[in-house]
Amino acid sequence: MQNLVSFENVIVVSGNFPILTGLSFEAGPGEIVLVKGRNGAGKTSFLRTVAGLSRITRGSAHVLGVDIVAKPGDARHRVGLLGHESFLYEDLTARENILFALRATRSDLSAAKSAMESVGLAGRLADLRVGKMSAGQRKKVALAALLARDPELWLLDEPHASLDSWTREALDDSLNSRVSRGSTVLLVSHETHHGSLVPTRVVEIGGGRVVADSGRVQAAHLEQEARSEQGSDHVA
Amino acid sequence: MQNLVSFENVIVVSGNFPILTGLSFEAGPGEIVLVKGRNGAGKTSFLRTVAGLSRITRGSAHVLGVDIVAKPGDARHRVGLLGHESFLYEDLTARENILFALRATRSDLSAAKSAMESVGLAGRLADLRVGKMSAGQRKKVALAALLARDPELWLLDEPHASLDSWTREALDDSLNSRVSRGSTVLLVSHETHHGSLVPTRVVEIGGGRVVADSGRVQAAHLEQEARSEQGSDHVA
Amino acid sequence: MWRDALLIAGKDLKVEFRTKVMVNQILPFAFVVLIIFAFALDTSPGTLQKFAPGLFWLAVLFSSILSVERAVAIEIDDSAGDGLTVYGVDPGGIFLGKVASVFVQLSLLEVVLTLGVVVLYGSKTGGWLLMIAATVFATLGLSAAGVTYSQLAGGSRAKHTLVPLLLVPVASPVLLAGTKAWQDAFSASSSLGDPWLRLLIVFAVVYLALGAIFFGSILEA
Amino acid sequence: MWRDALLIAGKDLKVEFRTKVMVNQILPFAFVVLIIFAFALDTSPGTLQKFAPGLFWLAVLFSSILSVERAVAIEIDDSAGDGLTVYGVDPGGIFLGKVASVFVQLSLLEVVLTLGVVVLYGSKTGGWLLMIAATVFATLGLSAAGVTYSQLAGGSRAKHTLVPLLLVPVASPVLLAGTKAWQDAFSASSSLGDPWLRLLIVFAVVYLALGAIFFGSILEA
Amino acid sequence: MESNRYKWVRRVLGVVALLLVAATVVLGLWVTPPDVVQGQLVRLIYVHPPVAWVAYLAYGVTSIGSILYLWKRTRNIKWDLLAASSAEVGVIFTALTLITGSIWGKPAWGVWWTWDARLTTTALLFVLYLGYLALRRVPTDSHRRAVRSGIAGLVAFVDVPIVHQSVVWWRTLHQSATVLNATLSPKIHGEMAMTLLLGFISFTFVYAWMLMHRYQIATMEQRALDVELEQLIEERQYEPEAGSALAQ
Ligand code: HEM
Ligand SMILES: Nc1ncnc2c1ncn2[C@@H]1O[C@H](COP(=O)(O)OP(=O)(O)OP(=O)(O)O)[C@@H](O)[C@H]1O
Ligand SMILES: Nc1ncnc2c1ncn2[C@@H]1O[C@H](COP(=O)(O)OP(=O)(O)OP(=O)(O)O)[C@@H](O)[C@H]1O
Ligand SMILES: [Mg+2]
Ligand SMILES: [Mg+2]
Repeated sequence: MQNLVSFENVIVVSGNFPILTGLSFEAGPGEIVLVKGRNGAGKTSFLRTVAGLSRITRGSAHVLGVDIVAKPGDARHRVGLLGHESFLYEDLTARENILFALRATRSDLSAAKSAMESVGLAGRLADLRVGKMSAGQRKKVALAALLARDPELWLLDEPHASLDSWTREALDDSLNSRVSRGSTVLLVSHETHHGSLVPTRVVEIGGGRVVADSGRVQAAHLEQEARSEQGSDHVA
Repeated sequence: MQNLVSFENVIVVSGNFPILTGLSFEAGPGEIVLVKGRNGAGKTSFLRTVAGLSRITRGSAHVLGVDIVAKPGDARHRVGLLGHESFLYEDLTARENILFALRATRSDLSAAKSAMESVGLAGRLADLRVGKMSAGQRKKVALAALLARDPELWLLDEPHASLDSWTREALDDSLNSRVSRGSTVLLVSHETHHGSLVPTRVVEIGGGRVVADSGRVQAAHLEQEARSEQGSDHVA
Repeated sequence: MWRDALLIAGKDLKVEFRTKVMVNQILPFAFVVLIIFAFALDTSPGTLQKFAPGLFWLAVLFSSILSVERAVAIEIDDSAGDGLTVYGVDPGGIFLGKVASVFVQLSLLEVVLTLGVVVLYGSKTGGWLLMIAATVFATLGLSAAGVTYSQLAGGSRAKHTLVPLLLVPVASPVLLAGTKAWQDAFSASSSLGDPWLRLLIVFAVVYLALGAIFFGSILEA
Repeated sequence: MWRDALLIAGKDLKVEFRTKVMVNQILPFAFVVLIIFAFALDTSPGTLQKFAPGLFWLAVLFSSILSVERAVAIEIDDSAGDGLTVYGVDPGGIFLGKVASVFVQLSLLEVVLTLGVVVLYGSKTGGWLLMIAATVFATLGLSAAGVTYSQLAGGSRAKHTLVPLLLVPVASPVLLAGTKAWQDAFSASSSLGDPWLRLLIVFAVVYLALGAIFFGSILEA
Repeated sequence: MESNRYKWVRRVLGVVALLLVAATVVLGLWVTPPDVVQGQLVRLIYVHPPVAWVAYLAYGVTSIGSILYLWKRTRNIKWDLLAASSAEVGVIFTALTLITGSIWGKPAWGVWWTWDARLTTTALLFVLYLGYLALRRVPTDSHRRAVRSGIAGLVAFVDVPIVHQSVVWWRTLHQSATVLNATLSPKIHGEMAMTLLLGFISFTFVYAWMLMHRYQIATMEQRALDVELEQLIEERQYEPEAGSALAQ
């Protein structure tokens, strides 16, 4: 089966600074790839490039079979990005924001309700303007929009940050079920514990390129490893 | 010894919504209080109120011996807040931002250098405009400013989010040494593991007030507890 | 494209309906501008009456800057504009949607402001057909040029102050032609064959086309 | 307070020096405004010459809105203004620092713009003492009122468009008195005892005092 | 590295421009006669229209550069640099047009400035390209800057034909087309026409020389940026913190 993401020697430049410096990476369906790396390594830049938000200066890049160098727009609506920002309109309510995202991607509107409930956006919160929400609540709205859209490729930049443990679990469960149906997740995280969302592979980014790749491994093995070196940076 | 923070039945209202609903809390010197709670519980609002950023509608509140209802400004420069935002000027460099913070709080400028180094802000990064930095790098700048100021009371709202594990450790070490010299830390975090920064007390906030308080306990005990109930929301 | 345009226009109008920035802030601002013109110029009725068309279009121009900046600001908070790109919304649709929303709001403003000019400056009116046609096309042109230029300046941190600098010279033909068309409308010889009206139509069409074509490149870049 | 004021003014001017928003964007904008006034009004030399003082002050007023919004925007990105509060910077100092920075920038603008009015509108000059005194106090008043009002609007999300609405009416006395003082300066009877100059001084002093006293409450609230 | 030929072309161009301007000055100041009506003032005609035309030329080059960059097939950062360099020179020549016009206007019309259509549209031309340059100064990467300023540059050019036609469309105070008119038959004659032509040619050479200089600097800056970029890519790839543990 074809790769969902396939980057070859991708260079991305922002204001004459190379934020990606020849990054090569491939991922197939059903993977949960944990993307690690020091601050400023280029993780966020990598995800934004996959989502088609950064112009590729050199190299070749395919996402969901589309050549995103030539046609940056064609894969976008099938990709879901949760970045440091959440792409929400402050003056619209949670529900309105989610419905807008669904309409903009021509997705099924009926998925909104259950997605909202699954992250605990119900009652007062559902009709509260996003501008008034707490950090975690905003994140929930962005997540609910993603869950309702159900993209084939999930790009998650520290999705757990500022979520409470209840929502973390709900998110992990949802993701696990999507992955088992063939979706792929690229997960950037600095945390050493990821609850029930167990990566099938760990990739390390440094200086704007992939510097290490564990390859696809047994979940159990990875988890054990992670556990044994709590708090340390390194995947032995 | 007098309490560093002492809130009694504090009510804070924002846009006719009560974000704190009668919160009572006390903390003495040398404590590391882990503040937990669901999203939207009021943790951020609590820290901002302690820092003097929110107007107290009812109740009494003292910070570092100052009545902040009557004189909200008098304790501020001895308190350090790291919130979801980092209070930085995008067009100034890391160094300029830190020096500005030190000048504004009338602190010793010579502390800047070592603080920056301790979180890894050296070389290129030190003179990069903050607007161009990655999420984690910005956070480092904000942290360096705090470390250089060395306030008596540290209010940290998810300080670890988006920091890499190397910086997490550096931060934890710095905090531990400050606490051992008598500073107090209020730490909001959703993560279940905090590396070497071991809370001496866990407080849970719900619905805008304190709903559970472990009291000051042995570090070892707490840590064990945290470990045994990974992923759960509640303080037993 | 048209579907996306509707979606964007609907959202922007909903945000406006909720925040009432146009009604509560820009509209009163336009009025204040009318009043301070009277301060800065002569307050004798003759002067103001004579210059009423020009002052009207000046007030509209300044208000349109605010309105257009607001339309862009909605997308800048929390990087919502990036969101549109990620969702794969058609850039032409975004452009047309924003233009439609700005157009509707400015039209509202102009109706009220016309009353203002009549009452405050004792301006004449008349030649309604020409007046309305000129106003519609002038507004369309202003909205299209405004959205295009504010997006051109948009990416930058310092965008805010760049918009007026870029937009005002470009929009000055609208100011001039709008003023002249109104003057013609109020005169005896008002007719839809007015050359200034033709200029306004050309301007609107050119900017609509330009925006629809180039908006994608601006967003991509 | 004075130390804090220096600190803030220094920082703001450093940011301006780095981003050059005033020099590259607001200053050319002011020129464009001079030009479009000519579009909107009569282009016969008599008219413009006659109204030159008023149009000068109108252009300054519009530019001051941009300048003041910029001064506040610096503090809004990443909640830097909250930072100032947390650092315990004296609110009076913040106020005076911001006013100083805006004052310096506007003064620069006015020097260039005066040249513009002289060349473009064929404005007379003269009565330099009165002219300069009036300009300095008018600018001081504008800056003080501007910083106060933009901070008043500051907390709100929709602040952007609220600033012009709040500021322009408040600043209209400056517009009027500045215009009249310049007219007096150009006339034969120019003297520092000009009543309009007195009004400008009162305005500046009142707003400086008001700002220094109430800025704290505005920030606290 | 700057090729030798390019350097020589530029030097020769500079020398020729200098000689031509000198010739224009000599012809304009001493050889040609004063005008019956305007007297010595007429000598400004050898400077003022040529600098205006050269400004048009400069903006024309800017537009061509912008189009070539915006069109994907010919996209190359060189076109953008050319456009920008030419716009900078164009702004200088527009300023010269305004200045010489004003100097001429004071004695001829009794005012430095008047709201004549030609003057107004020329002033607009000036600020339009000032805006273009301001837009370019906004820090972003070169592609984004090229696209955005390219569009702005193209739109601004629309004002050039308007400036030229302004004397026809609106009855104005300003001289109507004496030389560059529809029939291309100059209404002035003999040595005056020759000198004017010479003025035009010499300022065109000055423009070409300035453009080459500016463009040279721009490409050198760009090349330095490219070199720096390659270096940064190298450096960043081996950032100290990039050291991987996974690979060990
Ligand atoms: C600030 C004031 C002035 C400006 C901005 C200005 C601008 C221009 C421009 C842009 C052109 C080129 C027009 C074209 O061929 O398309 C031009 C040409 C010319 N200008 Fe001026 N001008 C000014 C004042 C004057 C004055 C005071 C005179 C003489 C009384 C004058 C005489 C001419 C003449 C003779 C031409 C050549 C016209 C032709 O042959 O096409 N200009 N001016
Ligand atoms: N104007 C308002 N109207 C309604 N609700 C409001 C308003 N302002 C704030 N709130 C609510 O107040 C609470 C603020 O909580 P706060 O930001 O302190 O939460 P938190 O505990 O820090 O949450 P998180 O873990 O998500 O950061 C949220 O529940 C928010 O929805
Ligand atoms: N214009 C620029 N000049 C210099 N450096 C830049 C510029 N733009 C981006 N950078 C650098 O590029 C890198 C961007 O990294 P990115 O945001 O992808 O990091 P990240 O891996 O997501 O980090 P974090 O873990 O902190 O979120 C940072 O090191 C930043 O300093
Ligand atoms: Mg990141
Ligand atoms: Mg919070």
